Amino acid sequence: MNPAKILMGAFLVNNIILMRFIGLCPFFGVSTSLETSFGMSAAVLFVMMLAAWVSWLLYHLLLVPTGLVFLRTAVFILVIAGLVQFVEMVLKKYMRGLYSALGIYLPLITTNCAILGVTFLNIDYRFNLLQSTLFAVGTALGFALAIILFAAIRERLEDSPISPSFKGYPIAFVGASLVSLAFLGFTSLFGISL
Amino acid sequence: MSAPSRWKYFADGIIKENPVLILMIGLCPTLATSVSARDALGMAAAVTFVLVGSNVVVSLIRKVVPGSVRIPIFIIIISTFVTIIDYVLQAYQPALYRVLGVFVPLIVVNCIILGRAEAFAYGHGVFDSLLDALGKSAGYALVMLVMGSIREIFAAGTWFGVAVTPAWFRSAPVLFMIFPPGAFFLIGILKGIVNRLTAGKV
Amino acid sequence: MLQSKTWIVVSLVLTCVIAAVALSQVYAVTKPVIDGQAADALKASLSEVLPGAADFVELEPGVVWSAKDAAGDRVGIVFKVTPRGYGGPITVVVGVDTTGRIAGLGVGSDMKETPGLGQKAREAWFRDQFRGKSETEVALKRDNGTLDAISAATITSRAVTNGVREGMADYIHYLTSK
Amino acid sequence: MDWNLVLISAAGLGGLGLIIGIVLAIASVKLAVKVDEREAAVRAVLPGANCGACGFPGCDGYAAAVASGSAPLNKCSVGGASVARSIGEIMGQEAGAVEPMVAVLICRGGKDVAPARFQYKGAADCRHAALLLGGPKACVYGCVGLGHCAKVCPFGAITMGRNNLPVIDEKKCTGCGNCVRGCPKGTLLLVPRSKLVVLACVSHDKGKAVKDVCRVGCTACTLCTKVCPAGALTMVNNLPVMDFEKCIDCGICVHKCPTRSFIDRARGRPKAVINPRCTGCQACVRACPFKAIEGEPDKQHKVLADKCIGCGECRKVCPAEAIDMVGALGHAHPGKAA
Repeated sequence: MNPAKILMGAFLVNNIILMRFIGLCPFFGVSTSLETSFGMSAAVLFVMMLAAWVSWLLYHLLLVPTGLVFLRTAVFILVIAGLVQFVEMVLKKYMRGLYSALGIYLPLITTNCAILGVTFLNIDYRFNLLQSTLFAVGTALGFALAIILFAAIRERLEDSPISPSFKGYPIAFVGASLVSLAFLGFTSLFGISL
Repeated sequence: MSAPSRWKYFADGIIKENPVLILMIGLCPTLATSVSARDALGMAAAVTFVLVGSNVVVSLIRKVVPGSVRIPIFIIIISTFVTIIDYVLQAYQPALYRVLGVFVPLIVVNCIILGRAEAFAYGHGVFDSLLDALGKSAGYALVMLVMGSIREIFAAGTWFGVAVTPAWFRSAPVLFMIFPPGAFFLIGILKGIVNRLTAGKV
Repeated sequence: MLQSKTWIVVSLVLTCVIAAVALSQVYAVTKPVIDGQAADALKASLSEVLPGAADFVELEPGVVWSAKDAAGDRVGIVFKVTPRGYGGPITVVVGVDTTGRIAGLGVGSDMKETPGLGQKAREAWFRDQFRGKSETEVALKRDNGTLDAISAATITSRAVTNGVREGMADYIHYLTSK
Repeated sequence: MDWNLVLISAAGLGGLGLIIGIVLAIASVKLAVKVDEREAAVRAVLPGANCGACGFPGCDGYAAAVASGSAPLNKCSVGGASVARSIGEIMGQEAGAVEPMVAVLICRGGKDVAPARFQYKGAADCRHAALLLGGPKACVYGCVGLGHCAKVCPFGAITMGRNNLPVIDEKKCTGCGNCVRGCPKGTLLLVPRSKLVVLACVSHDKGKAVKDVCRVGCTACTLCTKVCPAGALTMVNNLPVMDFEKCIDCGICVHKCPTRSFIDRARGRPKAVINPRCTGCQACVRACPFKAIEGEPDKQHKVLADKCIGCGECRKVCPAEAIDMVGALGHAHPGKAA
């Protein structure tokens, strides 16, 4: 698989939120405003790359040689949780500015299915380290595209006349359905089939 | 703790505090694996196993767990149960495992389980936590059954594999329901109906 | 005691160890079953496309197997090809009898073709068309052959058909060799 | 029971747990940063699922927002009612100390008195309408009336009235200020609950320009600044600005204003009554801005109830303390002058 296809595949064709349904909790929770969506996307990009590297190295250097493949779920999530907590502390201590913009989203990342989802997909697709990184970046950009696009729609939805029982989540879901429909159009773009 | 209020822990989970439609957590597996009623129930069973297991264990050790590191410990407990169900499914239900795919290991980050472990099991007794887990799982299974059935009937015209619709309907299936947009649309409508029904009460 | 630094680390490690022990046991129990599962599945898919075949000898790992029936004499060969369909690679398993004609065709369920369209390649009517065809006859009607394509899923139909034909061209020589 | 698998896996995961435990333990000591204890208290109550369903980035984000007072207390859906109650207790005490504010609409230009100049068919929200040439209303300063404040009010205290003006239920209003921040025209104002008299106009035009677009708009005639006994009103950019410290809530400006642009939030005002101690010195007759007292000199005087507005000016000047303020319906301190 050439690198561009991996990146585009994860970014558009198989968008992690709209096509694979991974990462929906924060997607609906945080996308109420554009500003929080940007912060969340930056945090996801940052942690997803870190998680992809760490999980790839752990899997191929520790788990496979020792035959402990069955521990991958426990190891990955433990490492991601530890990683996030550590990164949060470092940011809070040394990079105050970055922390105020990015840091508050970090705890949200540990329970984000997208991060763990990427680590598992990297294993399933048998990517090497470079491909894993590209896939992580592509997915994070896809996450960002979906959540920012959706935040703009949701802000507009706030003001449009909707019947009370459909305000909030229901209309958001229907909105997401339409955005997902649009993304469906990207299927097998450039022959990508991730 | 008198019996009726304990029963409430169980009953709440199904309607009043239904994890998916009221608390709006645990959406990823709900939309992804409710492609057919059988797969949806398969996923619900997996989530039930993990939720019940983790709630019970968490409430068992809650007095011993140090506060600052409780999240990693809960995560390890949950991932243990998830790996167990992951390998059990792979061994004894390969067809179902292939459909659920990556969503079985993803149960570990499912907001319902960690949410209930933190919000409930960490502060309640074993029996109450068990009731709460069963209640939430029942609620989750209910939503999965409804979603799975609707999507299967529309897309394949069958219910649990049994043809329930006339032949002409099956020849022109509503494939929209199988694709991701259909899932979003369906849960949006369901949430709208739930809002409508609970408008007065909640 | 509860919040002391040592207990924090010890409790984490203890949980990990207990989890690890539990998981290793589950793994030990289920591993053989899973491997068995995979082997059975493969054997089933191979024998499905070549009736009468009892066991298989792998000629090229994961690609070509030569099949013998219970009595031990050759029944034909089975090969696997993964042509690129509309949504992605499709695994197609083809059984060829000793006369060089197709004895059966299996299409993997893990393909990413569009449900209701490309997925129809797995339906019996499409697969049975290939039965009894020799390499040259394996072509769609529109490519001046004899096989009907799946309506509105030409890419998938053509992918499977061409895949089978190229497979036969590549692996037919195994029929005559050892 | 194949022992080496058990040992390896125990060592592997256990080792990893050990490393992470140690790293985090050291890091939590070395990188410790002080956190506002109220935020920590709220954070401890929150379930910590960090699912983001409350719209805030995780529980820490929400706890920080609640502690800084910029978030409603019931947003945690995972925790449900019990968590909301305990947050209320933690935050409850602090909120009491501050002078409770209430939001007041400072524009009386409903569609009956302030006509529109074009029909607006776009998204039903004031912020959108305001972008279009300042909104459909003839008076570009006034309230657009499309209910943005009603939408953003987390406590449901605002409902849209008959003539397109928001009606604020002062019992439900907690003074959080969402509506004031949200209103594109600034026609909502946070006022201390104890203050009764508020100018209800935001138009910076003068005279005829105001009259053409709104029958109850302030035409900047400056009469109120002259009649105000406490000198609390000063004209700034064609609008009388009230200094809440000086204002004694007497209500004179409300009744003197030719276009009735002031609103009086008191549910009822007292009336002056002259008791027999009156010596007829007529000091009160001269002091009363509304000529509501009559009587011959050196004789018992009488207050004309319909003219008296209960401002208390007469009571201040009466040498014989012959005047009482009576009948304040449901209002704590009638005519502070009394």
